[in-house]
Amino acid sequence: MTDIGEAFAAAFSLVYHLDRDLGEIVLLSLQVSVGAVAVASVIGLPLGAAVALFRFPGRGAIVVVLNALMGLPPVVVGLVVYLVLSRAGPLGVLGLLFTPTAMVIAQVFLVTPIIAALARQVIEDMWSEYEEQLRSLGATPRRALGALLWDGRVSLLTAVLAGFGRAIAEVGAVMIVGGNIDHVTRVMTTAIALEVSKGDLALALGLGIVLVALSIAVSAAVALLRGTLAQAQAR
Amino acid sequence: MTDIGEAFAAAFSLVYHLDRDLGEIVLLSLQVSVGAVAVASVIGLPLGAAVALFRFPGRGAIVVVLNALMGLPPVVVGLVVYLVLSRAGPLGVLGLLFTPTAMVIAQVFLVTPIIAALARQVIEDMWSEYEEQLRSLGATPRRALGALLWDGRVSLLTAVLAGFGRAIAEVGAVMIVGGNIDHVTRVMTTAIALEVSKGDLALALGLGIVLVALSIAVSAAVALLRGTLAQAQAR
Amino acid sequence: MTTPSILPLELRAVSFERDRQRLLKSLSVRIAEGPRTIIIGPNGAGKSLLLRLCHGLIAPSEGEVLWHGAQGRDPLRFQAMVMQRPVMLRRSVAANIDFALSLHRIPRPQRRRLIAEALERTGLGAFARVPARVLSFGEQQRLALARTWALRPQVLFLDEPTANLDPAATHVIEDAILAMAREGTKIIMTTHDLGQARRLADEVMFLHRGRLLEHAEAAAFFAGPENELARAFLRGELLWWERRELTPPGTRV
Amino acid sequence: MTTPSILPLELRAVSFERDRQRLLKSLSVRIAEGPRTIIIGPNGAGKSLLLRLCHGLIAPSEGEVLWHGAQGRDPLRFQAMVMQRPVMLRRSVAANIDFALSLHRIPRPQRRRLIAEALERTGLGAFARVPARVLSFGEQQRLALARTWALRPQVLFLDEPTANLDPAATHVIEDAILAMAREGTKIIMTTHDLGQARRLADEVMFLHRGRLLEHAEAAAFFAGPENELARAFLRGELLWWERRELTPPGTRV
Amino acid sequence: GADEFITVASTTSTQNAGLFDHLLPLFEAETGIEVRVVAVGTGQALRLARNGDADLLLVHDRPSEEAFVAEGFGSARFDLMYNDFVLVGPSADPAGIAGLGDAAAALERIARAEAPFLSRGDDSGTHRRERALWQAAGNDPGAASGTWYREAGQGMGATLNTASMMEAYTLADRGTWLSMQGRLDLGVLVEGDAGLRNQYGVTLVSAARHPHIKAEPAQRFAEWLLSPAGQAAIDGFTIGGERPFIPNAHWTRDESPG
Ligand SMILES: Nc1ncnc2c1ncn2[C@@H]1O[C@H](COP(=O)(O)OP(=O)(O)OP(=O)(O)O)[C@@H](O)[C@H]1O
Ligand SMILES: Nc1ncnc2c1ncn2[C@@H]1O[C@H](COP(=O)(O)OP(=O)(O)OP(=O)(O)O)[C@@H](O)[C@H]1O
Ligand SMILES: [Mg+2]
Ligand SMILES: [Mg+2]
Repeated sequence: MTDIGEAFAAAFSLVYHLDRDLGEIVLLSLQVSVGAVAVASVIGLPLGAAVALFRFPGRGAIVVVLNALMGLPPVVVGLVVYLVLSRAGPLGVLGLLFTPTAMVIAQVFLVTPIIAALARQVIEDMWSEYEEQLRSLGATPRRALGALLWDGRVSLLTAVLAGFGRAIAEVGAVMIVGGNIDHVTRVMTTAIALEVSKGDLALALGLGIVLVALSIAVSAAVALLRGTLAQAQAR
Repeated sequence: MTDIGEAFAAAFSLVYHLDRDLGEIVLLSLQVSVGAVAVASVIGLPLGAAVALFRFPGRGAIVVVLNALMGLPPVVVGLVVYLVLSRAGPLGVLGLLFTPTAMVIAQVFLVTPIIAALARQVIEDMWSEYEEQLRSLGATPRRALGALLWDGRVSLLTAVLAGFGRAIAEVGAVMIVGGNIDHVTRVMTTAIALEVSKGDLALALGLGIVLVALSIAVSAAVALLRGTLAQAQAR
Repeated sequence: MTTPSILPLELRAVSFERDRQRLLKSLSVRIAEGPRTIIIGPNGAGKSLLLRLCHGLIAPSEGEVLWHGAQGRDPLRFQAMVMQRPVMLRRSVAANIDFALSLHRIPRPQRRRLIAEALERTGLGAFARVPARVLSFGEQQRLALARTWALRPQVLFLDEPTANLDPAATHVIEDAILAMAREGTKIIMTTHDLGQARRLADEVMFLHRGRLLEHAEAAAFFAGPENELARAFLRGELLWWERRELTPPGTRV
Repeated sequence: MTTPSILPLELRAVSFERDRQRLLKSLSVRIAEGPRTIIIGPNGAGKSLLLRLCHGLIAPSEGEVLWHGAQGRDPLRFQAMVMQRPVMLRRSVAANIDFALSLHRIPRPQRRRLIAEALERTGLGAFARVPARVLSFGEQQRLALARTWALRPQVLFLDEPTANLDPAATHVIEDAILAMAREGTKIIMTTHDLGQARRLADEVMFLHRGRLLEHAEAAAFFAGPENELARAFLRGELLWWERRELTPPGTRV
Repeated sequence: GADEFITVASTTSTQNAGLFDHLLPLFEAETGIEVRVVAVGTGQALRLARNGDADLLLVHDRPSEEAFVAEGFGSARFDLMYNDFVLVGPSADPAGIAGLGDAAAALERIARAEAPFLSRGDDSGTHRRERALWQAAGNDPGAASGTWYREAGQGMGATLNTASMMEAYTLADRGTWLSMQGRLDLGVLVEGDAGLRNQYGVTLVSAARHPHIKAEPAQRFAEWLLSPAGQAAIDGFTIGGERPFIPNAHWTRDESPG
């Protein structure tokens, strides 16, 4: 267990000496994951709400698939995005492979189903209470959707955080499409994986501690936002 | 994009010829992930419900940490469990390293916060409706917790599925504590990672398709269970 | 309102079924423009189901709900309803009304006036910026009324709108309902307060176990209904859907 | 019930504050064993808050709520309450009662009898296996009563328990309340039905804007309250907490 | 950073040993060209280059590198440097192979003793060499997979760690071994066999096949690596006083590929 002691020492010295490299990696991790979660929320929240609201043939199957896609394996997503963005692939000309943009794209695929599936559940629970009232007031489906997203904002934030958790923690997809290139696409998780493969477990753990601290900071920021949102009454 | 065509061909031929190796890997994947999710549910659901119900100093901090731990990096969890189970570690004598049990243990750490954090949100939303009624009826906190878990069963199932999604898809932790040893601890995700590093992308994708199909099957099974639970009225 | 009315409303052999139970049984009725229609009947008779069905919130299992005056327009747009348990959005009192108005495409400057007016009429002026969900239930019921009135519907469904109101508020709301009816709004309402039913009804529908047993002029109905069960109901002797001899109220203290 | 009563209940300068608003203002009152206490007052006066405060569901911001007879026992265990909007668990009607009984450690064989009895008394026998949440609101209110009665509390709080009930059901529930009171259950109840208040009250508390303005014998109170606002309230002239001259009911149709 | 950059597909062994951290600043200072290294398994590296996602290939599996050139994906391949593989194992040495000069013979003893042996099992350059050695020993351990012969399916670092935990033998490249030996309960038992030599090569990706390839700066980097300056830089790279890579380019500027 000396490693764990060493790990904390490593973590503290990493943060204490906060070298530019670490700062760069932390920043890129945040940029990629926050970016991916932002895009995934814009897609996933309305998508989940729509599946919750509308009744159409095959809806049950869509719910099943959405729930299943919460378990989309990062490596597989990474591979598919790689094949699309590769020079040999259909979007190769864009030259996005091994860039942060590619990492965001891959993570969007991972995170969107999580946010959508969890949002569906939240909105469906609310819909059973709201449906008749909103329809009676004359809400179109689009307006009903907006009202539900707003009224469910506090609970939906947890869904978004779950998506962020997946994004910030995952390594498989960003490793493949980012390539873990130093100073270009190296993020916390790929840096950790690198140290593990080098066998420097203490440094890997130290980076891990920094990453968890980062997650806690984000989660605390969201808690503040949650407090504000809970109080926000008017639109 | 020929790879994607090849991948489907590979997936079909994998399933069609269903060789013993693939069967073994699929089975182990399911065993490990279902086992981990079962343990994580037994811990996480009451834990999340308890955090939702009780008011105590530091509760806000616990919610923040719980939400943050949804983003626990698999590689880091794998490392910590590895250090604890390694021969030099405190539980080394148990000889659990590189066994499926070790993989279950690592995944329990990953999945429990997800289930607990999502359950907290579900139960907290219900609690605002139920609190006074249950307390008026004379429910002890323990009984209130049980009633909420039962009444929220349908929504909580989505939280459990989110946990399962993380477990079945993750590769970092099981790779480190399991070692991806053929016929012993090789699961779908580690097999996919291996094929990627070999450069056999079609086979990797084929395995990925099989894995997603597996997730869909599990999700469909849960949907059936959900239907049964939704109808279950009495205890 | 100069737009043509969506009325009359006709139910043709309408039934409503859930879990293999017929909750509304082959109702046929024509509800015309003009008279205030009050629906009465014991708990669980199906009054709320009937309102929701007419309003289009639930679909009949059999039969048809026809708005003969709709002329291709969406009838729901000309109706409003105060539910038995109104749902408040997680917003301020004013924002709840604002939301309803915005759904009807009323421009923002106009909305402010309508909101102030509706709040004034229901005595909620002081609560404009309070979260709607912390209101007392009587206040919530008044907010639901305010929210609906601001929409100025052609047809207004009211499901026990004064159940939680204090006597003076009940009085004022009854006055407001009468005023709206005078201005041409069709009132279709349920109540358990027989005094209120007498005060407000032009015509009465008596519902029992999902069946429409009587549909009559108010004066005639209260003078003495044709249906035996309706008579028992008026005398307070229809308990749990069954006729019972009960000690007359007042004799027991 | 041979166990000693937890009464009398005393509120000592109790205030309740939310969002920097004093919703109950320095209430001091002693509620003794015996008389049926009816709390009346306009919407938003704080009646429900007061009941929840006495019942221990919310804690006072200032002052004390004392059960002088509790003698170290948890007073909540000897009370029950029918809320203004009762919450039904997502279970069958029978399971809702069963859950409440199991909380009070009543052994299973006994429970079956108590459930059957409670359902019988509230006319819900046919609904035993129906999901509680699909009941009509009147039926739900009856189920809440059934659930509470089965607990045989020493003190029973009732928050507008008949607001959604039909006339006959109201009658029967009033009878049942009187019967329980005779058997020694302390009744503390709110209502907007002044007729009901007259029928049931031994003593009356008049609440207005969070203040207890009058606490008197029922006969004396209904003969003519001392407080001016209470008088206005009884005459139906207390609107939105303010005195107003209103057209007397009945003159307007 | 410079605005001009090239992408090099390489193996984890070179990256893990820290070679690029030593070389790249020197090259970048000299030319202003940024070198981005994507370190993956040999198979994946070849695959990246084949798809045109890398401008240069730096791996250690000569047969597949030559096949890559022969199929037209690469324009030329050059020897760059070498090190060697070592057979490492627990100090208890249950199969008694310590000090043997012949790797194949050592493997044969391990098989006979059924002593735990951990294979990379990932079709990497190291794994391919290991298989070749088993073949030379006349043994096919694949049938025993899951018993004493275990296939890890992981990179070199992880495999060494695992072997150390399992008290198993394994074949490792010297670079990774040197960078990790301090943390392992393993020792070098067999080394120096000619069959253990590990040749690294640098392969230019064909601009004819992939016109978007940054052929010119990639070629500059390759030339620099092969030039006396680059060779000296490799020579000067040490871990704990030992040289993990020995430069052995025999290239002259006239050989420059077109
Ligand atoms: N949590 C809260 N935050 C802010 N205000 C509140 C809260 N709860 C209640 N109120 C306010 O306190 C006042 C009293 O509420 P209460 O529910 O006790 O009224 P009531 O006398 O029971 O009225 P009703 O006859 O309508 O049931 C109301 O004006 C309500 O808006
Ligand atoms: N979704 C449903 N599934 C099964 N039964 C239902 C459903 N909705 C309503 N019911 C039943 O239909 C009957 C009529 O309900 P409804 O709410 O219309 O009664 P109501 O006449 O409005 O009674 P109240 O006076 O209590 O409001 C009730 O007995 C109720 O239990
Ligand atoms: Mg109703
Ligand atoms: Mg109240």
